[in-house]
Amino acid sequence: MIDIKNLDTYAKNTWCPGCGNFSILNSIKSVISELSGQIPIENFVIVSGIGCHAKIVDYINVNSFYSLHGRAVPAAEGIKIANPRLKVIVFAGDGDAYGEGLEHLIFAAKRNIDITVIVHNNRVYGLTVGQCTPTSPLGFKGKSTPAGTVEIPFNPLHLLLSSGATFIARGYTHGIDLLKDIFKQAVLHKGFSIVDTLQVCVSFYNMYDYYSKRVYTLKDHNIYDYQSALNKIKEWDYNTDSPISLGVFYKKETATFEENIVKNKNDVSGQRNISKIINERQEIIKKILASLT
Amino acid sequence: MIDIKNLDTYAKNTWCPGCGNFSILNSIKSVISELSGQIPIENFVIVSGIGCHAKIVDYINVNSFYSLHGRAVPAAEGIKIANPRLKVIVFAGDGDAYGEGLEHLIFAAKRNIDITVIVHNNRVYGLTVGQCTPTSPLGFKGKSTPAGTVEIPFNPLHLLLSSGATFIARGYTHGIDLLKDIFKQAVLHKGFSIVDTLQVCVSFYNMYDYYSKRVYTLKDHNIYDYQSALNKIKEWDYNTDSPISLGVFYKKETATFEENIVKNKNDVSGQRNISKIINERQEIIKKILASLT
Amino acid sequence: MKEISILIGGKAGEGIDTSGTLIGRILSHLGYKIYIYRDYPSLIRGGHTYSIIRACEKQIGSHYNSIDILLALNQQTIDIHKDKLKNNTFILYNSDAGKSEKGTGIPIDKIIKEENGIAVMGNTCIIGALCKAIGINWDIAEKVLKKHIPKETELNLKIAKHGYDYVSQFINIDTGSNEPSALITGNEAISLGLLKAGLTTYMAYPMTPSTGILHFLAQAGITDPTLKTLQPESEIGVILMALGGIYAGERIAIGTSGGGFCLMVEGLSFSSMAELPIVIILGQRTAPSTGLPTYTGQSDLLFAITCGHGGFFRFVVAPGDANQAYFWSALSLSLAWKYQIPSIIISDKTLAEGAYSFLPELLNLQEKDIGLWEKEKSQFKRYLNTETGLSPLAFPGNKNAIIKINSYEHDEYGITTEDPYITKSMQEKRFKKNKLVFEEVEKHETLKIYGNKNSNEAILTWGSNKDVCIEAGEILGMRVIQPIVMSPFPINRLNDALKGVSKIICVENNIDGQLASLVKYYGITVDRKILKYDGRPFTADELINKIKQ
Amino acid sequence: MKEISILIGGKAGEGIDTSGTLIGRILSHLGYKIYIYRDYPSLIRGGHTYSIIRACEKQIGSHYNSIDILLALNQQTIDIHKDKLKNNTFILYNSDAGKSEKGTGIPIDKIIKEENGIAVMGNTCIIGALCKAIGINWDIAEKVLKKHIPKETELNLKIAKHGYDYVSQFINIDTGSNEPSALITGNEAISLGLLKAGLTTYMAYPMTPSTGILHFLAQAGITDPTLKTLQPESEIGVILMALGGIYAGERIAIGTSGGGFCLMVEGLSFSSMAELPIVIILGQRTAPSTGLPTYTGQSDLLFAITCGHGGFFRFVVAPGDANQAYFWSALSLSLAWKYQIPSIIISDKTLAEGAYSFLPELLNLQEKDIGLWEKEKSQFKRYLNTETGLSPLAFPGNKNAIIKINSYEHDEYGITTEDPYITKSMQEKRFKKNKLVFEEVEKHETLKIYGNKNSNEAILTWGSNKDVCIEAGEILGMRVIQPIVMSPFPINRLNDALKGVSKIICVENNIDGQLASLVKYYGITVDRKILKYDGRPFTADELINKIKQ
Ligand SMILES: Cc1ncc(C[n+]2csc(CCOP(=O)(O)OP(=O)(O)O)c2C)c(N)n1
Ligand SMILES: Cc1ncc(C[n+]2csc(CCOP(=O)(O)OP(=O)(O)O)c2C)c(N)n1
Ligand code: SF4
Ligand code: SF4
Ligand SMILES: [Mg+2]
Ligand SMILES: [Mg+2]
Repeated sequence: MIDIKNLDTYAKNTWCPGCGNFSILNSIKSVISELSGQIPIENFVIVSGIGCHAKIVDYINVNSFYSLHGRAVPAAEGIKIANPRLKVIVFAGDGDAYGEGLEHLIFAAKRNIDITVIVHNNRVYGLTVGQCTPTSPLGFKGKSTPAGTVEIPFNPLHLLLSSGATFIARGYTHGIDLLKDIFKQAVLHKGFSIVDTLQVCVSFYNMYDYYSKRVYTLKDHNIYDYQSALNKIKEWDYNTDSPISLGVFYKKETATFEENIVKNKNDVSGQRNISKIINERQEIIKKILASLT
Repeated sequence: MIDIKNLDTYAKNTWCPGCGNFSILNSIKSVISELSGQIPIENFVIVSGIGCHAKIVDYINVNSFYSLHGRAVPAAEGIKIANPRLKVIVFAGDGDAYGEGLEHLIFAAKRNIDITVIVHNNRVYGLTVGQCTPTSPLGFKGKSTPAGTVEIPFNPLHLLLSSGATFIARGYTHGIDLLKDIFKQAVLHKGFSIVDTLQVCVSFYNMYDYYSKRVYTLKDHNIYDYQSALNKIKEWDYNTDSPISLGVFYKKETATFEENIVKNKNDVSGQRNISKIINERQEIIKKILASLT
Repeated sequence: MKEISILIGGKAGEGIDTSGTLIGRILSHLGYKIYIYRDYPSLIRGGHTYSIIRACEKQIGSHYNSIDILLALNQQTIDIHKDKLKNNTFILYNSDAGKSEKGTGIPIDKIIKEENGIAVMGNTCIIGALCKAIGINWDIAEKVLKKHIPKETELNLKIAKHGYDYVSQFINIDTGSNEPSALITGNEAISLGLLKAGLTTYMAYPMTPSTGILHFLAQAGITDPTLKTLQPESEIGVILMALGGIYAGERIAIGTSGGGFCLMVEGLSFSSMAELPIVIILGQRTAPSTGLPTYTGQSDLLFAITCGHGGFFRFVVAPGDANQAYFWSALSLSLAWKYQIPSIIISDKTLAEGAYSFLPELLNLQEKDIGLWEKEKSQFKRYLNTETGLSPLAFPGNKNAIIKINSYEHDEYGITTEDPYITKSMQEKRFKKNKLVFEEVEKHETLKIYGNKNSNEAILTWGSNKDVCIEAGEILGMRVIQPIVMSPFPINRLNDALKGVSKIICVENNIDGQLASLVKYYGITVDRKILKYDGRPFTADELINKIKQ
Repeated sequence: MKEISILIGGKAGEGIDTSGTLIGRILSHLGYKIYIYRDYPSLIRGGHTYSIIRACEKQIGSHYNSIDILLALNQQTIDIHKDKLKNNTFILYNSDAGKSEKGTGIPIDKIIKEENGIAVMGNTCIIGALCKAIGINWDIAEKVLKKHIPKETELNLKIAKHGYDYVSQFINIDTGSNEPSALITGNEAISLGLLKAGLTTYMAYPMTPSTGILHFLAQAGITDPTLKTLQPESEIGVILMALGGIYAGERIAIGTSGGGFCLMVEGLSFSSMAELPIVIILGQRTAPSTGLPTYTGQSDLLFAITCGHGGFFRFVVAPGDANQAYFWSALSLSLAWKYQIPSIIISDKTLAEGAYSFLPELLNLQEKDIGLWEKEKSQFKRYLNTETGLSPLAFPGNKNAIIKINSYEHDEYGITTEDPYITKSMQEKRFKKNKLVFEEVEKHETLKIYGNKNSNEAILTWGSNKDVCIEAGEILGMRVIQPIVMSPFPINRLNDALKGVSKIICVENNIDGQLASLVKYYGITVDRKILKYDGRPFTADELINKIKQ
């Protein structure tokens, strides 16, 4: 097991004091540390988009892929397909994953590829200083909508449920034990897992009071039952006031994409003998050419 | 009212004989013809992506916008926002709208912008000669997946329901009266409407027998009830065998995006006096500059 | 004292940016021309951010590394900017947050507390102190602060006055001879130019350094009845929605930076094929990829000129300051519509977010030039192949026209074709516009010459580097040449401008010398390239030294 | 007869394409070198489609407008190709579906019925007839048809024989002197080159004319245990998944055409910043925008060389036939990995879907050149700034390395930086590769000279136009120059190749003369451009006439 302190890097943390991202960082570090007993630390890969959230990859000393805005998910899929032994965790923003890159997210869920996506859902574009996102409530006054938005947010968990995601949860950046527990379950889930994390952005959309009054932890909920999951997911629509449940909504166990794609479990990228492949290809090409003569 | 014959163009039709697209063409032509009594024909705009389906815009003699693969929906949104008086109908492919351009589709639904999207869902890439799409069933053997796909299709109607679409229907290219009726309702719906149309591709995925055995028309179904809509939508998952219901699943009446965006109903693009705007801007700019001095 | 450079620095999120602008406005009211350089990292709070406010008798757009006054809100500011101090640089600092051997400390935190203010008002305090130190009348400071601090105005004024009274005068700044003028950023200038030319919708997905345009126009839209702003789901959504709107007759511009621009290129190629007049603002920053998102760069020029499949024509302009940004943005929108072509306005972080004293040039835009279809003439054909290649315009909703737009090759009516003869003639139709636009823009100053026009040494530069090159050129007695239009390139003008020049030094903010490449294509070889690609613009002293080397 | 051109035409969906290939294979077994040009519209059934099969003693890659034999499966074919007939052109046609004054009619529909065949077997019938008409032994025809018609082989053979017996011999084709060789398309050659260099995954979203690579490799993957193919949700998905996979050590190429390539440009810029070796196949077609999707073009050259924000280096190669496509595709993948750079392979519809006689060149790929990290050396730094600029490679899962990839500017370890000094040195590190790769590829024939090497008139061309220019050059006694590598451009080689040349004619399939522009940048001005931009490649007779004019 890796000591959590060894997961730090020398990068200076540049999040605002009080930002919810710190909880996500601390939670995931302890999850990685705990899991490093059973999963070799070199098999962890963390992937991020671009935004405040994305800086997290600079702050954790494991393999990382700091991708493009909206594009963390396909990058993570590529990594997982190349080497299914890797444990791939994506950190995405709400602008990032639910806006610019929504399509990729839905397809990753559809494929049930075994990656974990943690969305830092602060319901605002943080790094570009405060515009509305797909989960900002109706009437949100951001810098690009000074008179308030006219769009109703969508419920990302509902969308992902209908896309085929096999693990769906919601976290909150206040209450780190629950967050850790959810992250751990998500990371250990075999298949596509998503944790929509209500992350408080103290600078542009401080919902601390709002959330703290409404959140509660799911209890006596059958996570294997689709309809119960749907009902619980629909309880809060990200727009109107209602109780906000935290925890795991849904879980299903089924074959993953990479299992079906990778032909030979021992043929994983990065451990291949390319020279050997090149040699063998000589024969293969000869055969193909013969068939085309 | 425009005679349906006047809706023809001189373009030579290049669909395969027997292609389901003909039914869509004929249905929509009669709908446009019928509606032209109440909606001026010059206010119709048809928009398409790229694919076999998309050729339809060449075959109907009304305003049209032959867009890019996957991008018909945002183009249609731009048209509607510019001039809310226009009746905008999108023809999209399943590769087009559910693959390359899925994100736009979900956002258009979320915004409840008043456009109609008719998806020619042949569950195959037709024009690029037969690859799998997001609605091809598991194991589909196309040219890019000769050993069969490993992805379960998603249910596009379920996705759109959870995105906020306010009119959801399914059509089938055999049985033109029903198709016409559905199209007409969709076009008249105030808000975002989608018609997933099971369109038979005789060349690459002929599902005629399969569908014809399973389809039935929705009856005694309360289209205003979300849960009933959901249940009916989930009846067939586009993968396993089950009855396939046709008709309108869901309808909801609520404010549309363009209503909220357009400030002045009489200030519609294309009928503006730009010289006047330019003149008025002189004053506006002066005021802004004074405030910045 | 007839010129002054002031640096104000502190933590991000402490209002350094606003304070810099306030100082600029005060000096503007004193009769100076202003330029402000802003430097901030990609984070929201903490980290070090600063502005350099330079005031001068003449119009300027560049700054020096060495400064006259340092306003330090924290210790970091004192430490980081040591290299910028001259012997006689005067330092004013918050003695509650830092220590300095030289200069005057002000117990800002204490003052704020005394006055019952909040932390961010430390800025107002130090501005007050600055005014006193350089000998500005309290009346002027009060007037400007009153106008530009809308919230807690009285309290702020009290704190400013407290700062004013706390320090003693150090130098005496003269009154300048200019009328006070607006102080605006390049982004604001672009916005105003577009508004002037009849923009009715602006769409963007936020991206530094162009986001300011979205914010500014969203704000302007609250009171302007003919202006909408939209923030779609992605840059692809942006350009496609825009093209749809343009088809329907809406005048639309869209803005982004390199990464977002990449995503728009497919739509750009479409706009050329479909002859839809789109205007794109490309705000450059340090690249490739995410690069240094809040720092400057000029590495997208060749990309902008050649991007998109199909080798099609587009108008590309790279203004160098707020005045040029205003003029050419207006013209870009106007030309796009007249010729039904895409226009690209290239800016960069230095221009986009730097602030300039602004006096708009007169602009006579001729709306009658737009080729609106007159129904009497004939049956409407969207792609009528006329002698000039320009087709008539009409918009859906027009009783007498059916308007068919197409991304495939098409006939005059807009129906798809694969016919070789039609293809050939349509390609030629679109290609002709290159020459037409070339002739049209020749009427304007597509290229500018500054500095010593008789020198046989020339600095060749573009975009926001224009002003720092003028500064260097004037001091070193060199000619300075700035092409503004990049496509169609004003090669004749450049050849004229180079008459008598025996040595060309090309100054750019990139590693590969993109303007040098562009002119090389036209047969002009530069003798030396001075390139900077660390995200920071040249300072005048730095550039002068480099040229002298 | 030592050379023959055969046109076979009919409706799309009737198997014209396959039949053309069968004819080519038969002639290949007769000892000829083959080239096949395919022409089809963007539709699935109906419409007119045809192939021209040219067989020749020498290696070829172009066709003539005039043909020796016309095989017409329907009336349209007889009507449309009138302009291609010579006095002695022999016509074989389906007399059940068309009428012709000249030639021999075959009641194909009747024959099919008699033999209990299905409509599509009409092709086999006319192929049989062709063999007889030009004097090919039934044995040869039978052998080839048996091998290449896997379904209903016996029935097809019967029908072919029926056709064979129905007609009488018209001319006598000689036996050629070449060993039968594989007949493959440019797409197949690219695929084989990539396989040869160790490709382990291919990803694409379908787009003409590159889709053939996806189909071919998907098929190959069924039996090749180390080859995966994937079809993600979009081109953006394609390039980002590919970059993820490459980071994890997978050798990946991706393929598309102009519109899809546009969508990949943001990822391309990322690949340069992150130093991830991606290989992209850009199959050109008539553009801008959707254009003529099944017709050819060469209008993406400048775009490929300059695209992406940041002005970064990439390797760009434009092979001219199947042999070059094989060789340079292999090398592209190899170089990408050795130098950790993006590589772009430009093809065009003519090359991609045309078929060529293929004899693979020997390729010695040195895997040891890939800079895999040896853990003994030091702590792993993904962006270690070495003297050459090349950093060591390691992949996640490696116990001794933490591998951090970053789209932001970063330090050696891969952590984000905004520091000006690090930024500068990292920009320089990446920029250096340009020179390194230039030196490396100099070892290979980056530019080829054909035709009369002593002529003072040169045809300058690129891509699939190479062969038609050789044809013209040989006939007109001119020098023919083909740069294959486009970036880094082999300017020294070109200068050498142009020694003694007083007139340069540039031949391209675009409207703006993109190779002419590229060489102009290097100081070479072409004297004349022969440009074609109607979607069709030059035929040899057409080009010769144009040059003579
Ligand atoms: C293609 C592209 N478009 C836009 C941007 C600019 N951009 C950087 S961060 C960001 C918003 C981030 O918002 P979100 O994903 O919610 O992350 P947060 O900062 O809130 O954590 C944007 C729009 C970009 N980097 N790339
Ligand atoms: C960006 C882009 N990628 C790929 C293509 C190539 N393409 C043209 S049509 C098509 C598939 C069409 O399938 P679908 O949308 O289902 O329409 P259908 O032909 O089945 O009606 C593709 C991939 C393109 N034109 N543009
Ligand atoms: S802006 Fe918001 S999300 Fe970003 S670091 Fe600050 S508090 Fe956190
Ligand atoms: S390929 Fe399929 S979808 Fe396309 S025209 Fe033919 S039958 Fe219709
Ligand atoms: Mg966010
Ligand atoms: Mg389809």
